[in-house]
This record gives sequence, structure tokens and C-alpha cells, in this order.
Amino acid sequence: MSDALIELLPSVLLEGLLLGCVYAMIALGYTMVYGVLGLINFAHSEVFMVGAVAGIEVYRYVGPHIDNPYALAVVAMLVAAGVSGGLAVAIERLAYRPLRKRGSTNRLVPLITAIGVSFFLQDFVRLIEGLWHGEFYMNYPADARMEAVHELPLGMTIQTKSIIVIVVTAAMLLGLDHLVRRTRLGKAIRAVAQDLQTASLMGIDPDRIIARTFLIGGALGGVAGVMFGLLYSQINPFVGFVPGVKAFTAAVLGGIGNIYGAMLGGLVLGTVETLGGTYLFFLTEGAIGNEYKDVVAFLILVLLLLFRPQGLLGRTQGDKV
Amino acid sequence: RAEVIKVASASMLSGPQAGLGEMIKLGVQIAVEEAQPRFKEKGFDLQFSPQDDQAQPDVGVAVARRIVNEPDVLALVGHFNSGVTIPASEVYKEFNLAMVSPGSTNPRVTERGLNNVNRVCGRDDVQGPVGAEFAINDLKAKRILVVHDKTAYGQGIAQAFRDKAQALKGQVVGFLGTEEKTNFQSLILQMRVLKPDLVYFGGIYDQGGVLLKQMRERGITATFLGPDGLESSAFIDIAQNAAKGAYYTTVAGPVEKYPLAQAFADTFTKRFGRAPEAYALYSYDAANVVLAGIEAATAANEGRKPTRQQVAEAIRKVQREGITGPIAFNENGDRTQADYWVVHFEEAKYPGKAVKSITSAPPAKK
Amino acid sequence: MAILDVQNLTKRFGGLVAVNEVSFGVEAGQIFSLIGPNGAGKTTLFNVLTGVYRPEGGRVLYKGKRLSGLPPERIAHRGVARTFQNIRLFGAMTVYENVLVGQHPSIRYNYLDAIFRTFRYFRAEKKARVRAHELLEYLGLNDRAFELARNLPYGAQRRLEIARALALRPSLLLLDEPAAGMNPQETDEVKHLIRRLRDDLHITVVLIEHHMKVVMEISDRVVVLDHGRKIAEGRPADVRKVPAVIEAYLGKGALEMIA
Amino acid sequence: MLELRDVHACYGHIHALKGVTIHVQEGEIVTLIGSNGAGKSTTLRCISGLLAPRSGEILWRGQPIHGLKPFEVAALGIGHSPEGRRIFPRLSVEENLEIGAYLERDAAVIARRKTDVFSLFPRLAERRKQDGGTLSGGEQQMLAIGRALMQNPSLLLLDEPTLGLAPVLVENLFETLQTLHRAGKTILLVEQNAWHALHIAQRAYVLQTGSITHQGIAKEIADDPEVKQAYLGGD
Amino acid sequence: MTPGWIIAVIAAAGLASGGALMAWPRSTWPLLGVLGVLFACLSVRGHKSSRFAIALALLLFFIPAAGTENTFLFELVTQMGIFAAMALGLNIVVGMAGLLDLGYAAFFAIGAYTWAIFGSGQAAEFMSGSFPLAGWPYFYLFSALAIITAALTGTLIGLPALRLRGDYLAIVTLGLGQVVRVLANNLDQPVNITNGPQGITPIERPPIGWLLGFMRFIGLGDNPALGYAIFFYLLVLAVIGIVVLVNVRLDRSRFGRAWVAIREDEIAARASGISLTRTKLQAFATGAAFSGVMGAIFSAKQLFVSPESFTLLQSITILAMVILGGMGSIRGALVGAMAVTLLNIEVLKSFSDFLVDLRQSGYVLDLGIVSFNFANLSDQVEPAKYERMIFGIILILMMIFRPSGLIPESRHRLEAGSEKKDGMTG
Ligand SMILES: Nc1ncnc2c1ncn2[C@@H]1O[C@H](COP(=O)(O)OP(=O)(O)OP(=O)(O)O)[C@@H](O)[C@H]1O
Ligand SMILES: Nc1ncnc2c1ncn2[C@@H]1O[C@H](COP(=O)(O)OP(=O)(O)OP(=O)(O)O)[C@@H](O)[C@H]1O
Ligand SMILES: [Mg+2]
Ligand SMILES: [Mg+2]
Repeated sequence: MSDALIELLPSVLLEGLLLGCVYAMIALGYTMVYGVLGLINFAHSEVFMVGAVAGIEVYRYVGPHIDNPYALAVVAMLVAAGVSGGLAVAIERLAYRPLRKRGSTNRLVPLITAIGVSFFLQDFVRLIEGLWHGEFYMNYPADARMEAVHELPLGMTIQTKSIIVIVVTAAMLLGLDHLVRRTRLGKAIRAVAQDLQTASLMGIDPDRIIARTFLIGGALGGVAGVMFGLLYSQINPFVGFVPGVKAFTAAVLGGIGNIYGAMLGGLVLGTVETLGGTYLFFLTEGAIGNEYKDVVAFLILVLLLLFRPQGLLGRTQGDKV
Repeated sequence: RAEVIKVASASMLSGPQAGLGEMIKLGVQIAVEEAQPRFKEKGFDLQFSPQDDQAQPDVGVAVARRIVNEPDVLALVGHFNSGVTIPASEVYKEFNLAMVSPGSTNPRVTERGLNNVNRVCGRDDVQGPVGAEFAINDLKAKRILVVHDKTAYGQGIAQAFRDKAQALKGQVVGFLGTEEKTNFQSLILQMRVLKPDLVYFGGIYDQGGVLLKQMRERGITATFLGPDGLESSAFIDIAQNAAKGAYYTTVAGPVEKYPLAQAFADTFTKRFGRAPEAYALYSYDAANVVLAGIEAATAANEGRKPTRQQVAEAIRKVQREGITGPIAFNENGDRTQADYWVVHFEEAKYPGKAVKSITSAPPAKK
Repeated sequence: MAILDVQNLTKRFGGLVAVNEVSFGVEAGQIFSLIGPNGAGKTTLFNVLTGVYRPEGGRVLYKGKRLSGLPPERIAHRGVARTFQNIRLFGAMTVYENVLVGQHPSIRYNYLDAIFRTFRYFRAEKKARVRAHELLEYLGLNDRAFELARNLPYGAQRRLEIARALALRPSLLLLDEPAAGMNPQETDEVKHLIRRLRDDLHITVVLIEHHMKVVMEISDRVVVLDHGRKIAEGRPADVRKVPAVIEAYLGKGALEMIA
Repeated sequence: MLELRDVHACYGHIHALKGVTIHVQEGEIVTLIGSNGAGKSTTLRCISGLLAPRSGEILWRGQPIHGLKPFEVAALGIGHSPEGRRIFPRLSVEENLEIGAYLERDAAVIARRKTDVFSLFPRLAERRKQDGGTLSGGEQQMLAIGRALMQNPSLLLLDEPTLGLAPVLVENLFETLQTLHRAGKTILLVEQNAWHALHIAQRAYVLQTGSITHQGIAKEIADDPEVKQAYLGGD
Repeated sequence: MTPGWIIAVIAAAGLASGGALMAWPRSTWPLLGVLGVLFACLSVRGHKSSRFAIALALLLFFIPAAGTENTFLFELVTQMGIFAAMALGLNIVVGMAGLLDLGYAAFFAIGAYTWAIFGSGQAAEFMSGSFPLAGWPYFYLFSALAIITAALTGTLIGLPALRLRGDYLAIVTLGLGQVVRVLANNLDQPVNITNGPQGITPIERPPIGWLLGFMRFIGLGDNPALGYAIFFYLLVLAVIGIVVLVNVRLDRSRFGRAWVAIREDEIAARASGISLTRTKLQAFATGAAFSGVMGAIFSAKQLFVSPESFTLLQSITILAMVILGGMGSIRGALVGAMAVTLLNIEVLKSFSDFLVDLRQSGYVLDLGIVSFNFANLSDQVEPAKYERMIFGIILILMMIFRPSGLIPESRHRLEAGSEKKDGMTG
């Protein structure tokens, strides 16, 4: 038996990596908004969901006209990025900016707003989809070419769509890193994040920078939504919640506000979850199993944070006494 | 002005399970709309009051308290989750309000012997064993893996399945619970080690379909069997080609055996623009039982509006041919004789084909 | 005997040695000043003394007992109070509450006393309230007692920080640039205040300050830090003649100004 | 160049400015002195758009600028080094400076300005990569001034730039301001160190609880007995 | 201080709405009136005893009198009370001490299971003895025990949280809250402690012979259903009274000040001799205790507990109550809990019932230019389905228009008031 378990390990890690990619993409959205506003944008899980739904609509309406599944996936991702990015900007405009303008400094107030936005979007999407298609459970159509299985060494197998997910995630991360670290916009984002008022004294328009941050984070969430749909097929207006919480956890695990942290946190969380979910059952000889995978994931989170309270890649507060 | 009689439905209309809850509501709505002319003739204005219990016990209890304090409500179809039904029924009991649940299959719902609580669905401790018999005797399963969704429904039925399968000398290689809704990769990895030839999934189609699809994608070929939670056209939409060859057990008989069901499906599709799913059938039946009970009680009351007590007594005595088979209740409120069917998706198409019928009565009161 | 004895204290941040083998002693009842160029390590030294940072080397004795290594709250309980270079008040609390919080260690009653409002609770709270008013009076903040601390003007905030520190009933008080941001007249007031703290309340004061007028006029003893090292120590009049101090810190103009 | 006419400003119900009228000519150093809470910082905040005046006008080269947002004011060439330094704590020293030159897109110009700032404050060059938030108080002050200089503004608003600086640096700073002045910069300087400020300024205003009490040539103000008594420390 | 005539108006409104509620116990408007008056009693200043008297009259006379006709009123106020206690507890942790806790429902779960396991046959599954523990002292004993277990768990959860700041703390509490729920859902094997997803039922309720006797005496009959509705109503009111009292007293003691101080500035607080460890743990334990005792009451009232009642959503709802009411404000927490509960189980439901009725009656809204027949409303627009959406919108609007809450924290006024009183007496 134990040989079989060891043989399984590479496959388990590969699955963890895939799940981690989805978490990471969502986590990036959390981290970016957190970075700039210090706000846990709970509505981000709904931005992600809307991305997934937008992707479905592409498959519904554009799908019949495009025969190339890869091109179709790319179109879906682009549209989802646009829709989710736009939605994120709209949320910022309508729900968060009025709060900023009223000079509220309490960070929990936007948190509650975010929850309100979340509730609203879930049922709103449901209403729209219901009126439009009479149904709000949606499925990404299967395409044989996307599902094709490739053999890898060590008994691992991978599907074409999974390869796409990994490649897209890597590309997005590199692009984002360049943007934030090297460009003027990136520096402005960080400056606004740390002191909005002073940043505006330097000639930076904070509203614009914040809107762009939401745009980028939202677009990433939209792409993540399509990736999620491709990987796991089923989508509904409530699908954002669980991955949202996990991704937020991943963002914190990696050190919230830190882009590489979000990435690493996502991967670690995806891997730990898959490892726990797979092996607990065998290690305890069936006494407990998959149902404890979140417990394992969270306990590891707690342990890691005990030793690194600022998250894996987070920096200690630069706050001087 | 005509006297008002209200029938309420209580199910989850918001949140992740809203799809199911909505089906329940729509089933009742059709039944009420069909009955309205009949009631009008007798001088009653029959109305429908749909309620949202959010699948949460405390909201369910609050809803129950609202409903019982609305005197025009004479009976209720609902709730769905056993976890909500049980505490809510305690409230209904205090006010003698009859309820007929379309989907609470947990044995405890009726085992408490309350005389206002009935259900038209099966019981976990019957349907599970029916599935186990089929798996061992007909499918000749050698290595069985039982998976469930960690809900009262899914886990209850899976336990009953496991116990029966073991009693029939089947080898159950694992009993796994998961709250996961979308990513079943770790279960599938476990399957690669456990090598089952049959996977029993205790749960609802929205998870079951995804699990099945991912299993097939990863080359797990074990036969897939589940309870009536899988009964839905959405199961096919989700699992797509992977649905081919799957089985499920159900109380709702095949359309060709129950022509009424076809008529209902047509009406439903025409009215709401989509096909009904399992719980719409159950709730339609439940609503008709409720309405029949009210009509009987009215008749017994010389055409005057009956009391809740009278309605509750009448509902317990109803006997009628429903679209899911004949309906009559025993002293606990369970269906006396239920026909269980095994349905097979020979193609990835809904509905599947009934391949076996097993008649079973609820277990005697403990 | 020295009330505070700093021995070979070292504090590093990564490669930077912010405090480098610094030793000195402060006698009870002294006003002791710490000066030096920006970034010399003065504030860091305060932070080590009050337990915010752990030193990498050396030790601190206070009344003959080891202080280094203790957490800040324990050090506060021992009677060492401080103010901060960047003002740190409890902004959403009133001026008066700030001073009550400052008395935390000396208000002695337990959880159940608070819930059942026992005699002990009333006695302790009463005492604390009276003392809070005395302190506010002493620092001229009485008429602003029920304003939120964050709404005070800068100068008043500085005084409130001192009041809060005094609430601890310290025998050693560390003041980090108390006269920063004050105009000459207000600076004079601070000077008198510090004298009074020593003379009336018998508190030993360690002072960081860039206003040479204050430092030179009221200090009994001065230590000069530069790049984390002690470069001079002595009476004010002596220290300000040390060429290294003039070079690194005072500049020539400053001398003229004091003179 | 800059003109404030009867500006009133409030924080909630606190009336902080009660009709302030001042003006600054191109190329001069004007200083604003007054005791704590007099409204000096508030005046600067009104100019740079951080606080909208309740009433009154602020004119920049004849155009009204009250009601503009801070970043719009900055784009006009008004640089503000705010009270309390307001360093970006988790940007490095270098990045803090670069943010100061946000409006300048030419990398060569930015590099040149950076060199200038580093030669003014060598300590900052040493700490190029250190996080702004971990600098000592005085180092942060240098960085704040450096950052404002990076903007290369036509009008520089400085709010207590010497706060927390060592005496030798205070001296250097005032010399620098004079150098800038000679190079044609216009500076509005808020200072507690009135003696020094009046020394280098051409004109001065004295602010007392929200109103201007004295104004005129800096030297004359410095000799005014009342001012002397209140702001220059008696004798 | 509010002028006296306003108090008189409030009293008159209380009388009017209370009377109306007795006359029309099923109508929403008088109920809103009564709750509005209670809200007013909480929000005006001064006249302590008059306000107290008005509130007591409503709570102990008018509402019970109407409640005997419509027991939903008891349910509503009882739920409000349960949530209010939790909001008060969370207010200590989040509002006062500034520790963002997203797993607060865990303590509620612990309290609920403490009684559920022993107040039902469940305990017999894993230990010997005769269960359920029915009869006089047990329920009260276990409610006290629930306080202790919840407080202990609070301390345990607080321990790893000590080193963490802000949102790191939030995620850890979120995680640990999930762990408690997952445990409740899974501890049915290998040993069956919680009965897993099946939940535990029936749960014993304390005997209420005395109350039934009293009800017979005043001519209310002895229907135990009504009796228990009244019993839990009174019990929750009493507990809320105690919780508020404890809260106020802690708030005005060195403990409350220490909580606020660490929220405002940890470093300065430590320099003032406040131990972070101790203060944070005290906050966690106190907050948890309030939730624990209500958990025990909840389980007895519902006769049923299952893990579904203790989700992240529940924690978030309580947090929304605290913020909506006004962070750090005791009266705010009360009002926030009242408002959210009222919205969720009464106002939104009445509203959607109303729309459903409109539709069924084929009502035509005629605005001159456009007219709309409600009967044509698409079935997708079932009002009952969108209660949460409306709740979401209300949350957003509330935050935009009252960002500091319905009754903001007001430490200065509080201290000024108490000081004046001290001045008069001493
Ligand atoms: N947390 C920290 N991390 C890294 N470096 C630090 C940290 N705190 C202080 N430093 C560095 O240590 C040196 C000493 O700083 P400190 O604040 O003690 O100076 P100071 O003498 O108080 O100066 P000032 O008079 O300007 O306040 C400075 O160069 C500063 O940049
Ligand atoms: N954010 C604020 N909220 C409320 N009142 C404020 C605020 N900022 C300043 N004030 C008040 O406005 C008045 C003017 O303040 P301002 O900061 O302009 O004074 P200043 O002259 O710069 O004093 P200082 O020398 O202390 O910096 C003061 O009475 C102060 O208390
Ligand atoms: Mg310093
Ligand atoms: Mg100022």
C-alpha cells in the first residue's frame, strides 16, 4: 500500500499546483486591492464569479462561431477580464469611493460594504441569468481537444486545459510583477497605498490610481474565473465564496499586499489542501479523511503565521517607534 | 368577498442551494394554480405564500413562527433540509399546522411520531439499502467506495448504503465525506489507490455531476451510483458525456409508468420555460396532498373553512395517485408503500431508463 | 549610586549598528541629556531601554536590577516612563482617559471587582480620577480634559504625552524631543516643566533634544552619540567645547546662538 | 504669484482660519510664524488643496485654485512638504524621492535632481535602499524636504522643515534655502524657529489663532517688540 | 442632554404604538413603532430613569400582551436578544480591543453544543450515565458551564492570535472558526460526540411549571408552547440585561480602557504598563463568554443544533451588526443587532409577502404614463428570492450614509457625563 502512496505523490503535487494557480490568481486580486486601500475586498470573490459567468456567455454566444478551443478560451479570458475589471471599477466607484470622500477612516466600514456588495452581486447575477436563460446553474462545455490527456513522467497525467492554466498564470504573474515593481504606475500604487493624502501632494491622482488597481485586480479575477470554469466545469452565482475565502487565506499566508506572497500562498495552500485531502485518509487508516482537509490547511496557516506573523514573504512592519 | 385560504411553501430560495429550493416552490405553485378554480367554486380564495428559509435552521424557525401566526395558512409544503425541517416542525406541532416535506429524508423527521409531519419522499434508511442491494446483487460490485457530501441527507443515506452493503458481504473499501463542491481531485487520487469498481455518491447532483465528470476525465471507470439527489436534468448538463452509464435510485417512477408525470412536466415547461426536476415532482405531489387534505376537511366541515387541526387529520388520511406513484401515509407520516426505482442513464440524456423496481415499506417504528 | 546603568549596549538593524557599545550611568535626581546628529541612535537607545527592542549586546541595570530583556509593560511597572518622538496618543480616547490609562499599573482591582463594582473598585477609581485631574492641572490641560486627544493642537499633545507618562508614577522619565515643534516661548515652558519634574516630583529625567538652549541650560550631564557610538560625555559647558561634537553636531552657528 | 484673500477654514466646528489674506511674490521667501495651533499648517493645507476653504479666494498667477484637488495643484507647480514629514514608510529612500518627481517623465532629469538632493543630504545617499519608515526622525525630515525638491516646484511650501534636525543641519538647511532663493525659487516657509526664519526671509506674516496680526518686511517684524516677546523667546 | 419634551413625545409614542400593537398584533407597522421607540430610548441622552421605564413598559407589558396573540413577536425579540448578546461580545473584541475576529460564531457553537450534548441522549454515545439531563438545575448549570467553556476556547483561540496584527488575526480567527464548525460536522466518528451533520435533537428545555402556574393564574391558560415562548423571551431579556450591565461596567473600568488603548496604539499601551497578552485574552474570553451562554439558550430554544447554524456567514452577520450599530459603542451593538435581525426575519419577509400578495391579486400600478400589472411580473422576480440582495443594498447604503454607525462610539461624552455625576455626589 505505501508504495502506491509514494507513487501517487507526484500526481498529488501536480494537482496541488493546479488548484494553487487558481487560488493564486484570485489572491492577486485581493492582495492588490489590499495593497492600495488596506481593504479586504470581500466582493472580490463575486468579481471572480462574474468573470466565470462572463466566460460562459462567451462560450454560449461566440462558441458556435469559433472552432479553435484555444482561441475560444483566450477570447473568454479576455472578455471575462474586461467584464470583471469593469465591474471592480464600478464597485469601487459606487461603493468604496463615497466612503473615502466622507473621510471615514474606519477600515471595517468598507469591509461591511464589501459584504453588502457580495450579497447584492450573488443574487443580482442570479436574477439576470434567470431572466436571460431561465436558469442560473451553468456549465462550461467540454471539448475533447481541451480535455486531451498527456502522459508525464512519474505516472503524472495532465490535460491540455491544465497546461493552459499554468501557462496563463505564470504569464500574468510576470507581467504583474513588472508592472508593480518597475513602472511609474506601480510606484504610484504603492505610494497611494501607504499615504493617500501625501501621494496626492506629489501630483498623483489617487482616485485614478485606485481605479486602475481595481481594474487590474478585477481583470485577474475574471481570468481566474474562466480558468476555474475550464478546470472544474460547473458555475453558479454562489461559486465565488469558497475559492474567495481560500484565496484570501492564501494572500494572507503569503504576506498580504505582496504579489509574490499571494502567488506562493496560493500554491502552498493548494498543495497542502490536496496533500491533506488525499493522504489523511490513508494515514489514519480511514478514521478521518477528506473532510478534514480545511482543518489541516488552516492549522498549517496558523502554525506558519506563528513563526512568521507577517506571512511567508511579507515584510515586518516598517513602522518605527 | 371570498374567504382566504393560504398554502405556504418553505424552502431555500437564496444561497447556494437556491436552485433546488426554487424547484420546490414552483412545484407547489403549479398545484395551487391548478386548484384555484376548484376552490373558487366553493367560495374560497386560495393563495400561495412562498417563504425563504435560506437552508438555515434559525431562519427556518423564524419563518415557521411567522407562518403559524398567519391564521389563513392551513398547511405547508416544506422544508427541504432535514436540519431545518426538524426544528421548524416543532413549531408547527405547537400550532397543529400540517406540513408535508418534499425532500427531508432523514429518518428522524418522522420518527418522532408527530401527527402533523408527513413526507412524500423516501427515507434514507430505505433508499440507501435499496441501492446497496442493487449494487451487490445486480451490478455484482466487488470493491465499493462510498462518498458523501457531509450533509444530513447525503451522509445519512450513505451510511445506510454502507451498512446494507456490508451486511450483504460487499467489500466497502472506503467511506469518505467531503464538503468540496468543485474540485474532487484528492478523492480521485484516492480512488487511484483504492481501485473501486463502484462508487456510491450520497449527495446532490450539483456535486455528484462534477465528481463524476472529473472521475472520468482522470480515467476512473468505476460504475457510478447515487440516490435521488442525482435526479435532475442538470446532472447531465454538468457531467455531460461522463453521465453515460450512471445509475441512481429514486421514488419518482419513470414517466412511462406514471403518465401523470409527463402531463405535469409539460405544464411546468410551458409555464416556466424550463423542465422540472426531481424536487418539483415531489413538491407538486406534496402540494396536491395538502390541497386534497384541505378539500376533504372542508367537506367534512360542511363547506366552511376548516381548522388546522382538521386539515392535519385529513392530510394524514389522504390516499391518492401522485405523479411519483401512489401516496398514503402511515402513522408516522411516511409513505406506506413506496416503489423505489433504479434508473440508468444509457445515454448522457435526461430522463434515464428505469431498469428495476423494488417495493419497500418504511421500517417499523423503533 | 546610579539609578540607571547602561553597559556596553549594542543594537543592530541588519548590517547597521544603530547603538554601538554605549555605556553611561545616570544618577538619581539628575537631568541627563542625550544629544547627537540625526540617526545617531538616540531614539533607538530609548527603545532598547524601554523594551521595544532587544539589544544584541550589553545590558541595562535599573536600581541595580537588570532591565534589558524585559517586555515593555514590565519595564513600565518598574517605574520607567517615556514619551515618543512621533507622538503616540490614544487618539479616540479623551485627554482624561489617556491619563487614566497611564495609571493602569497602579489601579489595583480585579475583573470581578469591576463587574460587581466592589468597594475596592470605587476606591481605586476615585483615587485614579483625582490624580488624573491633578496631572492635567499640572500640565495645564484641565480645560481640555474631555476633548478627544487627536483633536488637540500639537503642543498640547506633547504635554499630554508627558502627563500620561507621569501617570505611571515613574522614578525615571525618558523624554524624546519634548520641545520639537514648539516656538521659543513654548520651549521655555518645557524647560521649566522639566525642572519642576525633577525638583517637585523628584523624577530622574533622561532627555533627547535638539534645542541646544534647553539642553545646555537644564542638563546636569550630557552624552553625545554619533553613528551609534558615544563620542563625548560630561557637563554641558564641557561637552559643547569638544571639537568632535561641534564638527558632527553643533555647527558653528549654534555656538554663537547660545553664547 | 500666489494670493490668499480672506480665507476661512474649518475642521468640523473648529474655526481654524478666520480671514487670512497673504500674498507671495515671484522669487521671494515669505515666512509664516505663530504659536502652536495658530493655523499655519492649515494655511498651507488650504493652498495645496488638502483642505477646502470655507470661503475666500486663493489665486495662483491670477487664476483661482481653491476647489482644485491636491494633485491638480501639484501639477501647477506648487510643492508641499507637509507637517509631520509623511514619508512613505514602505518605499525605499530612493523610491520616495522618485515619487516626488512623479510628474516628471524624463528619466535623465529625475536622475539629475536625485543627485542634487543626495549632495544636499549625503546621509540619504547612504540610506538609498532603506525603507523610509525605519529612518530616524531627522533623516525622515531630510527625506521629506528632498522629496519636495524632487518636484522642482515653482513655489515650495515648507511646513516646519527644521523640526527634529540637529543644529548643524538646521544651519545647512537655511543656507540651502538661501541658495534656492538665489536660484530664483519662491518659498513659503512655516517655522517655529522664528529667529532663523526671519533672518533669511524677505517678508513675514504672524498668525495668531487664525488671524494675521503682523505683517511686513522680515527684518522689521523681527524687531517688533511684541513679536520679539512672543516668538523669539523674550530677550 | 435631550430636552424633557422629547422624552414626553417618546413616552407618548411608546404608549400609542404599544396600544396599537396590542390591537393589531400581526401588523408590521405597530411593531416597527414599538421598536422605533426602543431605538429612541437607546439613542437619546439623559433622563435615564424615564427612558428605562418606557423601555420596560414596552418589553414587559405591551410586547408580551401582544405576543400572546402572535407568538412570532416573542420569537422576533428573542432572536434579537440572542444576536444582541453576541454583538455585544464581538463589540468588545472588535469594537473596543480592535481585534478583527471573523470566527466568532465558533463560541456560539461551543455554547450550543455544551448543552445540546448533555441535554439530549447524545452524551450517552460516548460516556456512561443516564442522559438527557432533564430537570431543574441542569440547564442553568450547563449555561454557566457554556460560559466557561466558551471563555476557555476564546483564550485558546486568542493564544496563537496574540502575535498577529490586523488582518492576519482576521484570517486566523476565520480559520479557527471554520475548524470548530468542521469539527462539529465531523466528530461523529470515530467517536460520536456531535452527531455530525445530522445534528442533535431533541434537546431538553428547563421545566417551567412555575410559569405555567402563573399563566393559569392570570388567565392565559397553560399551553406549554406559549409558556416556552414567554419563558425564552424573559430569559433572553434577563441575560441581555446582565450582559449590558457587565459590558458597561467593564467599559468604565481599567479593563475597558486597556482594550481601547491597545486598539489605539499597542506600543504606547505597553509603555503605559498594559500587558498585551493579558488584555487581548481578556477581551477574547469576555466576548466569547457572552456568545457561549446565548448558545446554550439557543440550543434549548431550538430543540435542535446542527453545524449549519455556525457558519462564516453567521460570524459576518454579527460583525455587520457591530459595525452597523457603531463600532465600540454598547448601545450601537444593541441597535445594530435589533436592526439586522428585524430586517432579516421581519421587514424583508413582510415586504416580499406584500409583493407576492400584490401579484396574486393582479394589482395594477398606474402611474399615468406607465402602468404595470403585478400579475405579469416574471417568475424570476420572485420577491422572496431577493431578500439577501436587498439586505446587501441596505448594508451598502447604511455604510455610505452612516459610516460611523447608528449610534457612534462617544467616549468623550460618556466620560463627561459620568464626571458630572461624580461631581454632584462627591
Ligand atoms: N527599525 C529599524 N530598522 C532599520 N533601521 C533602523 C530602525 N530604527 C532605526 N533605524 C536606523 O538606526 C539609526 C538610528 O536611528 P534613531 O532613530 O535611533 O536616531 P536618532 O538618534 O533618534 O535620530 P533623530 O535625532 O533624527 O531622531 C538610523 O540611521 C535609522 O535609520
Ligand atoms: N484634523 C483636525 N481636526 C480638528 N481640529 C484641527 C485639526 N487639525 C488642526 N486642528 C485645529 O486647527 C487649529 C489650527 O491648526 P494648525 O495645525 O493649522 O496649527 P499650526 O499653526 O500649524 O500649529 P503647530 O505649530 O502646532 O503646527 C488648531 O486649533 C488645531 O487644534
Ligand atoms: Mg530620534
Ligand atoms: Mg503646524
